Amino acid sequence: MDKVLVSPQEAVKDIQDGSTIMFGGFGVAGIPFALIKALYEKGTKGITAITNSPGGRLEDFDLSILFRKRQISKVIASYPVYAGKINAFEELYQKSEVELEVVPQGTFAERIRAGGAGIPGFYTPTGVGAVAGEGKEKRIFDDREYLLERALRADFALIKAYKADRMGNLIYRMTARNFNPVMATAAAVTIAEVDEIVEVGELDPESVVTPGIYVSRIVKGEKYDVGFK
Amino acid sequence: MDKVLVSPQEAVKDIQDGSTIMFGGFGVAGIPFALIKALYEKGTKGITAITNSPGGRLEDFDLSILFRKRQISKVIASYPVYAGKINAFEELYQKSEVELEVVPQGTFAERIRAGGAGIPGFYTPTGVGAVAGEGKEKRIFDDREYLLERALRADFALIKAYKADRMGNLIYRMTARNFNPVMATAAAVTIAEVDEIVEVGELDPESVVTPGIYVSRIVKGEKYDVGFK
Amino acid sequence: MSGLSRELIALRAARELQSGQYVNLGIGLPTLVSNFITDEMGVVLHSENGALGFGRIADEGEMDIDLVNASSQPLTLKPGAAFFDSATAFAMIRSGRIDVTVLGAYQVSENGDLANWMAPGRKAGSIGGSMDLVSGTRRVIVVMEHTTRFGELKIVTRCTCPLTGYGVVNTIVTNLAVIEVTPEGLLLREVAPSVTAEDVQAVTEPRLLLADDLREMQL
Amino acid sequence: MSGLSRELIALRAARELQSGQYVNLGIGLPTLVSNFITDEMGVVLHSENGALGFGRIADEGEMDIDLVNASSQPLTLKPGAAFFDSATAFAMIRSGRIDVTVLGAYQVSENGDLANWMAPGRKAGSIGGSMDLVSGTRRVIVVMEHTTRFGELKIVTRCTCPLTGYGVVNTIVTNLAVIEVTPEGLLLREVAPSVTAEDVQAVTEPRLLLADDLREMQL
Repeated sequence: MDKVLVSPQEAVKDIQDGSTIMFGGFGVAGIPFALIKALYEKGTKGITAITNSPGGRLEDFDLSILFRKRQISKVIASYPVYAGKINAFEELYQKSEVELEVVPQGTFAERIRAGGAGIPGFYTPTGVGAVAGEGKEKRIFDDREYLLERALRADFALIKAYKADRMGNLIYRMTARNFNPVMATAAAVTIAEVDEIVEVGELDPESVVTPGIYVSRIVKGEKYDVGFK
Repeated sequence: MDKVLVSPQEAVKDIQDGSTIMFGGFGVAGIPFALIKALYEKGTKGITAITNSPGGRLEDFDLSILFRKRQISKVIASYPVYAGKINAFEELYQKSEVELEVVPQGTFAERIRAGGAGIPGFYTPTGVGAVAGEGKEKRIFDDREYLLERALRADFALIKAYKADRMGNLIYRMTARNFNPVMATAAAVTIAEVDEIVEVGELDPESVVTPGIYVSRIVKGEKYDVGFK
Repeated sequence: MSGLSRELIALRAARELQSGQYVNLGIGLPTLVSNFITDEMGVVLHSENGALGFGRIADEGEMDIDLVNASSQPLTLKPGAAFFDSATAFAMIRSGRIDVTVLGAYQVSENGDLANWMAPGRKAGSIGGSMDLVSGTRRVIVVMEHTTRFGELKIVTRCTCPLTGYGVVNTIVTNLAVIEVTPEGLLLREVAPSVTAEDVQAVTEPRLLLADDLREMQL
Repeated sequence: MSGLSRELIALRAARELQSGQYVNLGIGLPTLVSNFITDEMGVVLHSENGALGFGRIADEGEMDIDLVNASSQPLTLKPGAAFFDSATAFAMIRSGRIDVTVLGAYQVSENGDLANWMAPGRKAGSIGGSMDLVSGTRRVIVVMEHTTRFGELKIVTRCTCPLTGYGVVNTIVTNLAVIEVTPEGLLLREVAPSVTAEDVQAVTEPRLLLADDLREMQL
């Protein structure tokens, strides 16, 4: 069972127009730069992107490059825009060239977790009485009001991990973990970009964060100098 | 922030009659033997026990000792009885001296996970059309039928881990992990029995399974020769 | 006409597994299947108490109370294993990540209903992981003795024990036969050595369909 | 009358924290609070991108792109830290494990309504973790400049921006004052050095109640 592919290009070659794709990462950490670049080169269009923050902090490397090429038609996100800066997403959004569903971050994470756990819907207290609760089905349990939220799933999850073994077991590095492990569980095909590929048996079974059962394809990314400072 | 107590007796001394208690462990692995013994000695009665399997495989050490002393009045469990053997729970159950709610194991785990995640209820496909679904509220999402299940929480969780640091960060050992990490999240007071207590900073932050935020009290257990073979 | 030993039932069930599959083995007879999965098969075993990648049952000297399967039998590990908690173990099951589960049964009905958690006449039963497994797994293989030790039929027209799931069983492997559950009914695909189709029908309540390529099991 | 610097607002907010508390710091000004939490305080910081136990903002030479807070600022770690995924980070928040959250705001109303995710006049906003935080956390402290840089009031009778949560704010720390949200209304507890209660009222829309022990902030 060897899930390692030779290149990011090979890993994304069957991602068709109109696909729903989860992209891991949060701010600057844990973003699959090589897979995003490969998808940019392939030119897949009409993407529904499920991602916490649709780029802008590292705009030559993150999802901004897909927005500039108009590859994304809808975004489901928690943190789409930044204070004091217009990102590539917002430029399109102001022109109504991309749709947006903005979701509280905990609800966003839990909807993805539910999608990967075979749970079609759940109730949460978050967003009751706020704009996030408008139009949502409400229900009272033990005298408190909750909103019904639905699971999120995707055709593909493009995630970033630190190390993989050839069976797809993954570990992450510090806060680059963020949404990557939950997204890994919630897509039909999960593609992991990693800094290092090790042989089966080299990862400690106690410390594996994403078991290989969730991972379909593994590629080694390049080291990017994204100019973080 | 030092959560280490000197003895199992001190750790359970405020567990009142009528408490709802989660007990970690599955079969023979990951059972908090020292905490169970301390609770036996304290004599707390009228306990509602939430546990995957209410003992019997190691009957001089597991929950069997609490059933023999009639300390438990209700059990919520997934695997209460064994083939070919009557355990201490079933002896009482046959005499109607203890109540039982039997739950599919995945639903049991997910109800506890929901209890620890601020989710009051969720939908699951498990049990539809089977006896576990009788009397439950049903709902259709995308043409498939699901059951509404409610979260489980407890006053106390008595769990077993391998190592703790003094802030309550925990790691486990192999399949002794089982229900312990989810139960740790779902109780007002979580008490962890561990094989070894280490100083703060000695556990790898990447490998911590239960962050200390979930753990109120830590005690070192004895080594038990339970005669496993 | 006793047919296969328990070990040979497990061996025959193991032959149903394919490279790349993630497989869960239920409590009891199904756990024996792990002894017949070779490294070359490329099958990864899942245990609902929180492990992927375990191997055969451990020998006397290898036993560790912290490394057991859902039946509390001591396990061995293979390279590439991973541990996780029970909620994660069932998240994998419910979301359809387990390709095959091998389960025991009290009864299986003509349309694939499974009853395996409440023994006839007992006041309490243990559901364990089986309801989640039949609900979430792509293929359900039942392994069991064809009848009870008192000779009662276990492959029946309609289950009398409480159900674990309805219409969930795909394949039945017993000491006498391999039977496929099809929309048309139960299809007899293989018989054990020195067992005939008539022998199998005699201890099976519903009418069996005979496969065009009905043959003797290769063990 | 400019009152406290951003650093001093953060310092004053840090004084609200107590030993043994788990605390989440929101994006922007609240992240500065981490620079005023000493080891002796016994406070553990939580970040919604998956960390417990971080320290002050990292200096130039210590920066690592994989160790950042929710504002993408580089962090340092303290002994006893733990990493986890985003779903776990919010499970902690929703279930009430976070004792205190410190958040920024566009507007806070007389009854503690908070508006902090959609800037006035902008077409899109970022909810981030703030709706979960105000819903799940025991105590919500808002830190902000008392007015916008154009002089518009931010402590208002009723929020005009979309709400993050209603009746959720407990305490407001600004460059001018410390104000408690009480059932009777906004209670002025402290004023910044060389700022009077009248000065604060002049830039606060609702009528302020004056604490019996109203005093100057100790910094």
